[in-house]
Amino acid sequence: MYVDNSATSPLNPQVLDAMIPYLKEEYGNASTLYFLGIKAKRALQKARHQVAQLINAEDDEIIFTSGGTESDNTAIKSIVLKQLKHKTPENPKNHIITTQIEHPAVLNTCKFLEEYGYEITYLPVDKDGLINLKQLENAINEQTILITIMHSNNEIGTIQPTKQIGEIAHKYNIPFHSDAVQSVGKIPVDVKEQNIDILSLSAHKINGPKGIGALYVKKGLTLPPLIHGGGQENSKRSGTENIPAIVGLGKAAEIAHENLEKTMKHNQQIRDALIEKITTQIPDSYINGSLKHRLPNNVHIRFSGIEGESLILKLAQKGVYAATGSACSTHNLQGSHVLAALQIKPALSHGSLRLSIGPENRLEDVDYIVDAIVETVEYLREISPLWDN
Amino acid sequence: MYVDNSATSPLNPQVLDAMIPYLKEEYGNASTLYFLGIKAKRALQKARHQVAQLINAEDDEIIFTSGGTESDNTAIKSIVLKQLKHKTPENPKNHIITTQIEHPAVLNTCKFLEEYGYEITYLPVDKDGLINLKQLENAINEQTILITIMHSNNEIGTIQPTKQIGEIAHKYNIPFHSDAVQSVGKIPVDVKEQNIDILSLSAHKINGPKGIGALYVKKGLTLPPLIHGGGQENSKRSGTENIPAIVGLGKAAEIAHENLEKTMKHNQQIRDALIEKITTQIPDSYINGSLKHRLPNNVHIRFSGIEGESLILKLAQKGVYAATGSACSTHNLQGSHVLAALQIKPALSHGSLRLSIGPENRLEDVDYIVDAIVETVEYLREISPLWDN
Amino acid sequence: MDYTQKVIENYTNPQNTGVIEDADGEGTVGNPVCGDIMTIYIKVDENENIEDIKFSTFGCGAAIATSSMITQMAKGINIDEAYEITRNDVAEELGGLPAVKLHCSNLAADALQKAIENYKKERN
Ligand SMILES: Cc1ncc(COP(=O)(O)O)c(C=O)c1O
Ligand SMILES: Cc1ncc(COP(=O)(O)O)c(C=O)c1O
Ligand code: FES
Ligand code: FES
Repeated sequence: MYVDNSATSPLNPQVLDAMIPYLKEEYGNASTLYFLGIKAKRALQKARHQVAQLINAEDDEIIFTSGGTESDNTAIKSIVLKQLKHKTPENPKNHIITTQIEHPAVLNTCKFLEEYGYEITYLPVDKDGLINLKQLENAINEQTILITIMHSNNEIGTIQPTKQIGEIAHKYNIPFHSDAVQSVGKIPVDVKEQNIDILSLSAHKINGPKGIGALYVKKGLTLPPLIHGGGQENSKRSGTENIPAIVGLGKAAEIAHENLEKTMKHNQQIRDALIEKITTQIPDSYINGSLKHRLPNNVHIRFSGIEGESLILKLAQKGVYAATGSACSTHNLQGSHVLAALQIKPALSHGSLRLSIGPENRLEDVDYIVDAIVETVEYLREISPLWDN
Repeated sequence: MYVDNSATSPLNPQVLDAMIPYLKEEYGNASTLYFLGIKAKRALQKARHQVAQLINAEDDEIIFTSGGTESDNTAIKSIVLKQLKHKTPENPKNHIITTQIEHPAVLNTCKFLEEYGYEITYLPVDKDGLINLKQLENAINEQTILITIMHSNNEIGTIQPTKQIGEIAHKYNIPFHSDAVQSVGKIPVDVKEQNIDILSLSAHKINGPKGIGALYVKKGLTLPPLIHGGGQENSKRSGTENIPAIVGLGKAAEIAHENLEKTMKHNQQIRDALIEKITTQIPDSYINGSLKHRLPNNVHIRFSGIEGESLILKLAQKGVYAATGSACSTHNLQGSHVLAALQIKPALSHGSLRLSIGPENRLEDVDYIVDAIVETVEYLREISPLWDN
Repeated sequence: MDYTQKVIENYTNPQNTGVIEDADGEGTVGNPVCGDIMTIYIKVDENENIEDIKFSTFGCGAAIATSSMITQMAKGINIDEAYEITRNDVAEELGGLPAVKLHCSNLAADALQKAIENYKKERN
């Protein structure tokens, strides 16, 4: 039972079917003149439209990238490069506002910029994981060139008030970038209504292929590219177009768009059942992050007295595949920066479990999953010096 | 008959077979703890080894990227970022040496840097398309931070003397980057013997998948990443690993490595037959670029009195798929910068044709291709005002 | 490197878990970075051999595996010999540990040494 869909999600067989012709006979380079190239170009256009529809953008506002990470990097670094040309000693144009709970793709890009003299405001969040709009507005100054705040969080699933964030940004004429990698296909994402100027998304989180994503850039906002070359993507992102993957992203976007209502209901039913059963059956278990402003497919629970990795490994033995915090955090041993921002002590945050639901999960599986978790937590607490049996 | 393998090449069915499990059941994120993640990590290691073998590198000198363009951008921009920290008013560390005939991925990255105060030396080439080593050495100054010279040219197939270039670079302690996208799998590429510090390659030019490539960075040379995030690729290139494509690149590299001798012979036979027959059957036809220092799979011919696009489209009608100049140059209407560097007049360079051979081409097909070209050139010359029939 | 088969066996099915209520020695170590904590309990016979040993651990797979491994290595041997067991010995016995875990969760040898020191102090 795979409940780690926020880390990556299985490719929808319909999506693979759509890709296969482009992996086989339709191998043309979209830049070439003859029919293979023309077919590739048409496939590209169709996919661009499918992605645009999903977030209520225009087709030519979509740039294909190699994934969410590249999209986030492009958004931030392109703004920086653009402003470099306008900077003066009096106006260094070197301030960016973000939050403490961003994905590493945003956070580490910001940290990198700090090494080169940029000032970053990392907004704190409240115990629910939400930023404070007053604090955001207060953080803005004359040198602020970008506000980058994620649409929803990849660990605890908290949804930020993008509409209001965008309003504040626009009051001060600052572009607003939102990393919507976890939101797209899970909740309504509408760049117009939610006042988003730049948005990142990634295919492999919505049952599309890995290695492909998109960046939405609002018409009128021209940004220098992060990757220069042959002039593909209207010179906004060069490199031979990855047609099979682009077709896959398009198809995944189309499916996600068509099924959004259904998906939300499906996910929420399972989520609520999991939360209800786990918290009632396991003493000293607590939900991390807002219950109200939360992705319908995210369950994030901490259990006192135990540690996350051993929990995950034991659960995997029982056939339940889940995550501790973010998929990325296994690269480093520090506790989750998101839970730290929620003021949860390291010893407690380490006992956290993320279940992220996908279309393949079924309501009938909830009891099996809950039983596996209950047994495992009980076992680990038995051998834990921090738990009073 | 597809003779446009330098633009992009069909996926080898064996490569697709190797990828399919990772497009289906093995969808794990390499960062996760349970078995799906472990399998992904193993696949990653294997592919890294396969790629390293192809260019005589160590496994941990290989960084996976989204393609040749990203590899080129990373090589150049990372050196720039690294040197930014060492720059002083007296030592701006702002000089890069390249050639006039690079791929746009290198050329446009350099032009972009010029906007930000970088000085670029674009070395000329002789009528064969080769740089002059004396000129290279003379161009080096105290501020030179990088020499980036392609291994072989994507239009005319000319192979540069990388070994000697590397010797000169190292004499002055300057890193040497080489864009080997067209060389890898076609001729021996050996980073150690050829004195290369940083090298770009791309899968879709060697019958691997699109959207994946690699950057070789010599051990000991640490470069800041172009794309920051979750710390994948040993923190040198973040982003969820594109396992299916990486597996595909690995397999394509393995096949290319095993068959190199055979491939070279196969390509050269076809190339030489094409050149011989075309130049003897068509008056006023000339080979562009060195015959001696040339990729075995490249034929590049110009015909006076005709224009390339009409040639390509007519040939396509006869089932012969070829290119005029570089695949990328169809994005802009300017004549080829490579042929311009060879001092070929625009009117002449426009009548150029590139045939690039792949494993699917057969010696028996040469006559069909030649006949199609002869007929087409004759027809176009008949209706050309520039040709005296 | 990934977890070895030996590591996996030891966290899947750890040996000697639990508490010895009337222990002769007890040692607890913790790592401040992420809060791993492990306690080792020993029971020592008249020849100063370790006749029983148990552990409780709050920590990752590696933390549990190293705890389990050291209890097996120390059981039945003399306390002076047991005192000489190093973190490296434990890691080696497990067929190696991932680099990031080597210095972090490999605390069992320290906990055992503390337990032995505690035993000696109590006895004096
Ligand atoms: C919120 C968020 N942003 C960015 C990313 C990075 O996307 P990708 O894996 O496509 O590079 C992820 C997933 O890892 C994510 O969850
Ligand atoms: C010499 C050379 N460098 C770089 C590239 C770019 O590689 P990619 O298409 O993988 O981005 C190409 C091909 O287009 C090339 O021929
Ligand atoms: S629990 Fe953190 S390293 Fe073991
Ligand atoms: S001690 Fe826990 S991370 Fe190392």
